[in-house]
Amino acid sequence: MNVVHHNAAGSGFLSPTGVEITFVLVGLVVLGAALVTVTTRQLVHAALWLVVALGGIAVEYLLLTAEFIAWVQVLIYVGSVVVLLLFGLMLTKAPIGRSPDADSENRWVALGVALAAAGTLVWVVADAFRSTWIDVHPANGPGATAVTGSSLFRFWVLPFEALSVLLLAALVGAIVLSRRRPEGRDR
Amino acid sequence: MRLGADSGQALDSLRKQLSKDPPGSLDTAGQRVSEGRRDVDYFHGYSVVGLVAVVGVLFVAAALAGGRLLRPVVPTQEKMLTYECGVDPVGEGWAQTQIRYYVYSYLYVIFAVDAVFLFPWATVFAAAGFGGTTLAEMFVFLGFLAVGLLYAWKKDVLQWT
Amino acid sequence: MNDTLDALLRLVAVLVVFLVLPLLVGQTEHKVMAHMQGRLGPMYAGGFHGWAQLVADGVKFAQKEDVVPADADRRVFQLAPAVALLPYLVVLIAIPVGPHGFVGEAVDAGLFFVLAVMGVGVLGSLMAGWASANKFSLLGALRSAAQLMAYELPMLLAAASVAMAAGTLSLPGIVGQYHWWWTLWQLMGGLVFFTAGLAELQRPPFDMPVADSEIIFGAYTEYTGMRFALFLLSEYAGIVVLCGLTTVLFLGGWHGPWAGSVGWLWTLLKTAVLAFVVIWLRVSYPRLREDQLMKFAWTVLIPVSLAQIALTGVVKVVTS
Amino acid sequence: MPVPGAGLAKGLAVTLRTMTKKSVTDRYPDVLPELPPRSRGVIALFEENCTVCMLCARECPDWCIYIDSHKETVPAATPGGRERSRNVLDRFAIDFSLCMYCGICIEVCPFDALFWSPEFEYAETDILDLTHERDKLREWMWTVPAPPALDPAAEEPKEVAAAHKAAEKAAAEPPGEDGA
Repeated sequence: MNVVHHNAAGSGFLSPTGVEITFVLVGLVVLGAALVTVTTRQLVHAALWLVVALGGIAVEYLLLTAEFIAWVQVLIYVGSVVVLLLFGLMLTKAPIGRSPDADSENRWVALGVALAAAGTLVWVVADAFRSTWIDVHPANGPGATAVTGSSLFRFWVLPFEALSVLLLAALVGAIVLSRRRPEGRDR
Repeated sequence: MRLGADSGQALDSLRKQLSKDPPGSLDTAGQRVSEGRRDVDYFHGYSVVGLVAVVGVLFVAAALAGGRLLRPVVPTQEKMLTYECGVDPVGEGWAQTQIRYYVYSYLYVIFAVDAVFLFPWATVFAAAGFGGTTLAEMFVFLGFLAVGLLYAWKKDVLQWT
Repeated sequence: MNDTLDALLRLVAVLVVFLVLPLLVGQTEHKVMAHMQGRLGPMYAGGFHGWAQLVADGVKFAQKEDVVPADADRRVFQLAPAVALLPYLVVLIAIPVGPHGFVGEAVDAGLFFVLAVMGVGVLGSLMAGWASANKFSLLGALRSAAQLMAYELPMLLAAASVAMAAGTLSLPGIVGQYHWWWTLWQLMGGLVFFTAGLAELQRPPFDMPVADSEIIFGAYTEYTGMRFALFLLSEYAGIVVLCGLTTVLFLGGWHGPWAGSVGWLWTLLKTAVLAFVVIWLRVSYPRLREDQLMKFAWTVLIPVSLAQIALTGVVKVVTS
Repeated sequence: MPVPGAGLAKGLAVTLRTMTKKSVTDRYPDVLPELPPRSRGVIALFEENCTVCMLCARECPDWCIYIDSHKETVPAATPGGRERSRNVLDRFAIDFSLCMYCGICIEVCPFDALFWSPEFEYAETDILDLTHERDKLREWMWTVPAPPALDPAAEEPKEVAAAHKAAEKAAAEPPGEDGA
């Protein structure tokens, strides 16, 4: 591969503006998929649209050169959380076609909560990074795996260890909740 | 949320140290690749990956379109019936799942989150300035999860019957 | 425009590999399986020892009617084969074949990329099973999803062990760092990775999701014609990807005598040997029971892979 | 003490060994199979021997043999003699969709009109076509092999033994008495 003539500002397949355009387009797709997710009356379709939304977010991460996080997104969210969700749906009755009882008639409340949550998130992020300039060049930028690892194990060890306790608690909780009762439950 | 100034600086120096010997950027000839080129390579690389996905979609579409030209379309009542070993289907095509499937996938989600942390760790733990301590940290982390696995084992969650 | 041409060539190469190698594996399976059972296998299609059997099968599949059951969720049903197939194609691009950039595209977080994308395939089975509106399909889909999840974990852990040894996630980088004694050092991890990969592909002896004597053909029961062929193709492409990955991670990829000039041949050769082993295992062992399968993943493979990680970590810190 | 995994290795060894051996497949349409003697392929009719005694049709457990015939009178062979009647075969058919290849018809035939032919390629696309008429049954007659040679240690067939005995007896008696 002979790409010597390239410099940082040169054009690959995606020029820097190309990256930005793609980012916006993918963002729109994510938004659309998310809207369909919450409005569709077919439960499993909602889960599948969620896959599109989550996958789109992974692409956004990629475009922000957060390579590692992007694939974490795919592995954890698309590959397992959605499957967990689908399992959950199939545990209950998830019919093919519309579920008439999927609408709890709390649309407006839900919309309000969603807007509030989105507003809070945007405000928090905007406030936190107001003047911080993050270099998104992939060459050992903050998104590269090695850099993620080194900052994690240099500065964020305690939260990391606390996370293991959290995961353990979640595990134990799930087992306790799902275990068969030793007696009773006979009908 | 905000990175402390000192940690940001430390990160910077770390980045410089890593960029001196970026583990992934060495090809066998030992050539070092410049940062600018890596920049372009990153987007170039992932656009090729994206294009592969597009090519795949095109391939599937072409295969199905080709099939459409070749195949007959003769739907009959019996053909469209759900297959149930030759007899008419009984009830709906829906069967209640067992809760243990759910528990297994739950276990997986938890352990996958754990496994994900192994990867950034794997790339740095042997580097200068990490070593034994980082190894111990990871073992503590894995230890907690091993306890969880042992608990699940003990509670017969991993047993089917 | 040199660059565009280069990328285009790579795309074509990946697609060709994706279409040809699975066919080769499939034909080898026909023949090897037959001879291991004292049979001859296909002998007619194409003349010489039935070499074109799978081509003939493909032509047959293309001519078959595409039946979508009346009760099925049409859209999801039709989309599922693509979801099952595409991850393997995308993954194929990151597997290095030879030294000096002989790879579809060197992705920096290659190992992680490969594992993450391969995990998406599970959605294909789930979609197929659910959308078929068939009890057996749904059961098969649940089985395959549970199985994929149970075995993805040991795979991740074993792969992490290699990443630890090499100190990088880039697949060419890992092969570049390889020394022959790694195969011994990572032996446990390698076995776990390969076994878990077999289970992910739902190959015998881990084929409960398609156990014909129990649930017909699992999630793929209702599929016909081209869509069914795509599911089959995804299985064989999966074999190629799994064997390629195992070669790259545990057997040293292109390393071997004259690696500089014929490195790619070594990769292909090792991959082919592993593919043979996949077929061999299929012929030799009966299917496990569903509960044995889950138990095996959680109580054998995961502890073993954790032990491998501990071993790798200690050895690496001691030697570095 | 059993080594863990020994069974697994054994399984692999068995399949690998089988792979290196010659396969046992008969390549049938290309290479015709070597049938053992007295193979029961299909039943052939040598109709010159048939007297329409109907024994075969009556003994057939499946009733799969159809025979039609009529009587003919044969003029007296000698002047003043009696006219004789004779059975003439009109139809002889075997429905091979019913036949269970028991061979009873062949056993009971008193005049050796039915034979086992080793021919087995008589598949048809319609079950009705499996009822084969006398011309087809006669064609198969030419595929009937000669009876296999006797085992060297076997007894002589009865008729041969009787003939031998008679010959010996004739040889033992003095020739002079013969003429008297």
